Amino acid sequence: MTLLATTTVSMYLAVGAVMFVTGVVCMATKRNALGILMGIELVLNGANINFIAFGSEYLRPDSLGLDGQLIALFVIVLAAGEAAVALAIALNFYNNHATVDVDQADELKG
Amino acid sequence: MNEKSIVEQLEAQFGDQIVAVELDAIDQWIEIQPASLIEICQYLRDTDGIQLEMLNCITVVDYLQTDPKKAAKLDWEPHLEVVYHLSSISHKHSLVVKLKLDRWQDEDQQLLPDVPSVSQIWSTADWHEREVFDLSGVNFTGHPALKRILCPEDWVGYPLRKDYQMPQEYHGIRGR
Amino acid sequence: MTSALLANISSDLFFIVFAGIACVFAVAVLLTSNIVRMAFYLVISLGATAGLFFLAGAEFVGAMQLMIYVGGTLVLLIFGVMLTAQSRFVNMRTHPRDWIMAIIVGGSLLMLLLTAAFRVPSWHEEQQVIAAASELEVADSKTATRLGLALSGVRVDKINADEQLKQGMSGYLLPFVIVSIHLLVVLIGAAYMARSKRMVRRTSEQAEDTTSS
Amino acid sequence: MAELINIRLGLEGSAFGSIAAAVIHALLLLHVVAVGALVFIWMERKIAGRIQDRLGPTRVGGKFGWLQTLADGLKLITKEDITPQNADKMLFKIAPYVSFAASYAAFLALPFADGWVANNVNSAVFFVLAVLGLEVFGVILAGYSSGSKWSLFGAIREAAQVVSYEVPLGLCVVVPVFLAGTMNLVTIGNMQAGYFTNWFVFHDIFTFGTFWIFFTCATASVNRAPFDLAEAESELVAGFHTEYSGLRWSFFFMAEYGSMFLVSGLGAILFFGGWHGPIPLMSILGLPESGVLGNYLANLAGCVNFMLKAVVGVTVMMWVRWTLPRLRIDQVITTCLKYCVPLASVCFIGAVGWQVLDLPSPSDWHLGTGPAYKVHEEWATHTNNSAASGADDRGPETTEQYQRESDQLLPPEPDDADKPLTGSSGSPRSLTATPLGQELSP
Amino acid sequence: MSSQLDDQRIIEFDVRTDEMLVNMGPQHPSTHGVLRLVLRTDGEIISQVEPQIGYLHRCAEKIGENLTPRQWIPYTDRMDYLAGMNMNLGWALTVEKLMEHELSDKAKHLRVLIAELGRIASHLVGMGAYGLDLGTFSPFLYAFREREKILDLFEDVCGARLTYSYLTPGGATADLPPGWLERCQEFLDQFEPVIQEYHALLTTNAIFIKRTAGIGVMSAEMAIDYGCTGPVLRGSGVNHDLRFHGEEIYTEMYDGYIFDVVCEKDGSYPVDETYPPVPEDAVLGDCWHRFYVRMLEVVQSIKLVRQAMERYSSASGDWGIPIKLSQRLPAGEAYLETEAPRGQMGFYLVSDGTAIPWRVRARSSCFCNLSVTAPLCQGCLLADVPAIVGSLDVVMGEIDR
Repeated sequence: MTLLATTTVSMYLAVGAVMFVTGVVCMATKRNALGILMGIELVLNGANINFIAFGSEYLRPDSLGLDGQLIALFVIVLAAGEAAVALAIALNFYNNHATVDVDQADELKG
Repeated sequence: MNEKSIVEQLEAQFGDQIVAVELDAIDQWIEIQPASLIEICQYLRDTDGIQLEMLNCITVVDYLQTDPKKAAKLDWEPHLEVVYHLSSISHKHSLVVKLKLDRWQDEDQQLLPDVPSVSQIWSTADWHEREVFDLSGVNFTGHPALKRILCPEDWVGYPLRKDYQMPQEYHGIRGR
Repeated sequence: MTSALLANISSDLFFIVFAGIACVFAVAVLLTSNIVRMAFYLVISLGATAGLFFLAGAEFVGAMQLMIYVGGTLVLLIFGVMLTAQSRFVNMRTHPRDWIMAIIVGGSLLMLLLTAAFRVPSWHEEQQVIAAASELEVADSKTATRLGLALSGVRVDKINADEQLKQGMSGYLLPFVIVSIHLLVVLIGAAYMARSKRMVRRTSEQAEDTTSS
Repeated sequence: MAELINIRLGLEGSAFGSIAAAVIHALLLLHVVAVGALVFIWMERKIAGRIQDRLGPTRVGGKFGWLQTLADGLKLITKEDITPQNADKMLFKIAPYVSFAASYAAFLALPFADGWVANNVNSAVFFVLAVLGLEVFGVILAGYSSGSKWSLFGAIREAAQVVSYEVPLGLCVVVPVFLAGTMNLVTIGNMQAGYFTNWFVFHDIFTFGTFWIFFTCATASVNRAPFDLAEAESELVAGFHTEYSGLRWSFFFMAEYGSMFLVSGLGAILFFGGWHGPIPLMSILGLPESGVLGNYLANLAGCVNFMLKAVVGVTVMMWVRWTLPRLRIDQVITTCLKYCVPLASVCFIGAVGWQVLDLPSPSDWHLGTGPAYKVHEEWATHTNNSAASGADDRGPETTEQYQRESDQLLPPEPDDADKPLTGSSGSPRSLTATPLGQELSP
Repeated sequence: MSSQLDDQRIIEFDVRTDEMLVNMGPQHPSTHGVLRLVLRTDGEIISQVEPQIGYLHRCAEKIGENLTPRQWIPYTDRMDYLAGMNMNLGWALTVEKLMEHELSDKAKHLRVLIAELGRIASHLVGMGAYGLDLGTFSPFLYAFREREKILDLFEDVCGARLTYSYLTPGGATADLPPGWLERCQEFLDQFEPVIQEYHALLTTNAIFIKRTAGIGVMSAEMAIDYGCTGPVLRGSGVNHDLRFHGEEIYTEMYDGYIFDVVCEKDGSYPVDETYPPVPEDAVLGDCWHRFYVRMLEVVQSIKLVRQAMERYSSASGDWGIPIKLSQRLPAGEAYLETEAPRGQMGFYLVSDGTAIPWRVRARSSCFCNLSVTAPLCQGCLLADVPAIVGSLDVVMGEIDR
């Protein structure tokens, strides 16, 4: 039997938008390097939700198909790498400056 | 090498530093000047044939007769005796070294008598001297960290002195 | 039809729950100033996102999200938080002016995105989709293998009976390989960077550097 | 299970039925976790007692002290729930439930018999591992929020240990997944139907080795002795739950025993044929095809079978715990990175090689007849034809439908059509070889 | 991260970590009794350890200045409360040394018999508790199973299971009850094979070796310098055992007994091949060797007990009548060390000719053995601290006195 999908792509997009914006604001406001890192994660997830929504067969008959999920996969994997590097940078910064407050990271020498 | 010959060797080495020698006691002991303690101990530990590598024990005996009637018939003045029991692992012999001290440098302001610390010669002396300082009240000069070890840091008095009075109360705990 | 409505209601219910959790805790991440709680809220938010993925039929991606993101990345993150969490960093307040700026920019961006989201009719009109229980399972059960094949270069969803393998062979083999190598490089680099080679005097109170190699 | 009830009530397919099924499943699983914890704690006491020539509990509840855990539970409930002064109150209170929820949620995708699973997730293996990995959050939060140095030590150890042990664990799990060509636990279980020669652990030497690595890493990832560094009572007073008391404390233990059962069950399905006994007794009796009730009975027997295997796994964990000393943190990490990871990789490559070269394995003897084995073969055929189409993961009940679909997607490869097919060797070959070959020769 | 670093003061560090000050004890599962260790840790690495003792101080020496020697015997019980018999023996011999009191052969053999049983009982606790420190619980109970049997024997002898006050100046408070020797014989026959169990559970266990071999290595010079004695000293390969090299009044008890000093003499232990070999990554003077020495001393003690039993039953004379409760002591002083299970327990007795000693001093073996903790734990891992302290096998009752 077929039925109406009352949860539409737009709803997913809305959720994605909220997470994305939250992430952006997080990146803008947090002073803790790790807080900014979390903001980035939020942004990436907001984007992922959109990919999944467009790729889902439940929401639209003419869906993106697999590409949505595949790109989401790549995003997740790359986000893992990004997190590792960012964390390394943060810790290195902490080693050199004994702080994680990015407002104090105003010098270029390590 | 038995104790007798050790003592002879010592007397030859440091003549007048050796105050008294007792060879027919149960444990032969010698009494030396506190000033020369370090060099004698160094000598006892390092000389071939003597090599008293191990410091077994440091004891302080408080010679004070609190009962005046008995004190009257005693032939000795009140004093402290610091007793070092040394033994040799390699030669399996032992020796007792004693020092005589006044009970106080200054009775009124409770200034403890000084003895040079042997903790540089035998590391084990570190804790032993701390315990002696804690319980018998002898100040070991040159000790790395001379503080109470068995009693609490803020304890008053030296329990193994003969004239020690248990405090009335300690942090609200009744003493007597 | 009633049962269909019920099914809709139940699935919508779950969507609302997950979406709500995701959004609320995302905002909580933004609002709290305690770094550890931030991490905790982030965990919950991402977990709910995984739930959304499941609802959208991308259960492999959902599991991936749980495993790599929540299980791996965030543990790393919390590890970093613990390593750097001293009292003076745990709570770092934000300047009010930053807040104002961020709210303005963020609010406008949100408006923009939401209007965009609800602009295209085919995105928010309710449409006939295959949603019978059995077929749902079908759709479910396809994804993992299809993804696997796509990553190894075969796009089964683009193959038609008549002209098979002509088009739709735009598999993701190359990106897959590139990404895996990229990951390797990244991890080695990260391990190297985080390890700053210094000597520290153990016995000293505060670790101060003596030599750098 | 719930499906059966729905069929009885004529509710299958309807939303109400699905909701009712969901509720029933949730309750059943909750019982599995909670009652399981009760039994396991009692078991642990008895086993520890016997290993140490004690009797263990003997009084409570009459014989064998089988109510001991209940008594402890009552005691724990009546205990005061203390929250330390300088703890992060909110996180401190919530941490045990995070732990428990994670280990409970992982049961969602764990089948107890053919089709007896709360949610037949297609990538169940992956899901279980992922959710199990979330348990560490409760521990980390508990350790951090307690505001005690011992707890912090425990939490950091736990984080380091779990993150590093997920790598070899994943590698080990991939091997049977690769043999089966699917991540659906029900399918993997059914592929090992028939005699024990079809179990993946006996498939070849590498899978045999893989199982032991899997068991080691599983023990470490649920941090049981000798890997129980997070709560090493002789070093860190009680590790991450030093500051906990009463009910919250007991939730950590429910989570621990729940995940012990989970990893043992996972091992049983992946390597030891899940609900299929060493001898397909039920199929020999012909129960499964003798109507719904017979099928139900067969499944019930399978469920008992599975439970037994899982419990044996848990028992071995307890045995190990009460026998071995504890490793040191650096030794634990070394064991993971220097031994488990390389060995697991070798086993994986070896198993792949064995598969691709199609070397002999006991599962080629086609031991065991009866419906279970038929299922097996149907499986082989349709996975083989439709693996390239990707439509390979589904229960036998919908086979022919996919036959259709896969036929229109890809013509069955001639070389595979007449080859004697076994589920374990068929699907991966077509998965790896065929489509790639076609792609590279346009 | 290796637990042994070339330069203990210098480490390479990955992340700037602040040093933590952690209190291990006095209430901690693995600090035997009420020992308190103040650890300064850098992550898992210990940068400094400071033992704090005195939580069990009972002024035993001061009390000794107000009691006659026999009255003080119960206080010796409470020093090393795991080897009360050996404490009694040490004090009794010191008093006899001062009084130049001669013992009959029978009394001497009785003392050897009891003292060596006490040594076995004490080493069993040391062994079991060490397993506990390394995180395995079962060997502890296996050890106590056997210890209980020894305590039963002691109970038959003196009525007490922990604080015996059995060996007193002049001999012992009572003779062995009838049938006791047979029961002791039974115990030994049953106990000897059990030792292999302990070797299987601990000595040869791979994880146990990983945890103990090469940890807390103490050179012979260091051990002597810090006044370590007993198994700790012999674990560093020093051939020194007062039962051989002690003073005459003590060694004469062991005249004609056949047994070995357990320590590594030119690279090998004096044991038959039924005992496990030394693992290759064990370094002389590490935790494993200290543990192993204890295990082998148990075997030697069994030999001694067997010999003592037949000598006792064939010996002439009485079992040693205790001195009078208020016996006048000759003026003078005597210092005697005996080989207690945990090391050389020394007593120093100064008398002014009355019945009550002028000064009593107890030289505790664990006191010196514990003082080596700080240098040993420098730069080891957190998990090694219980391993090292446990391998020293200290009893706080004796340290704090």
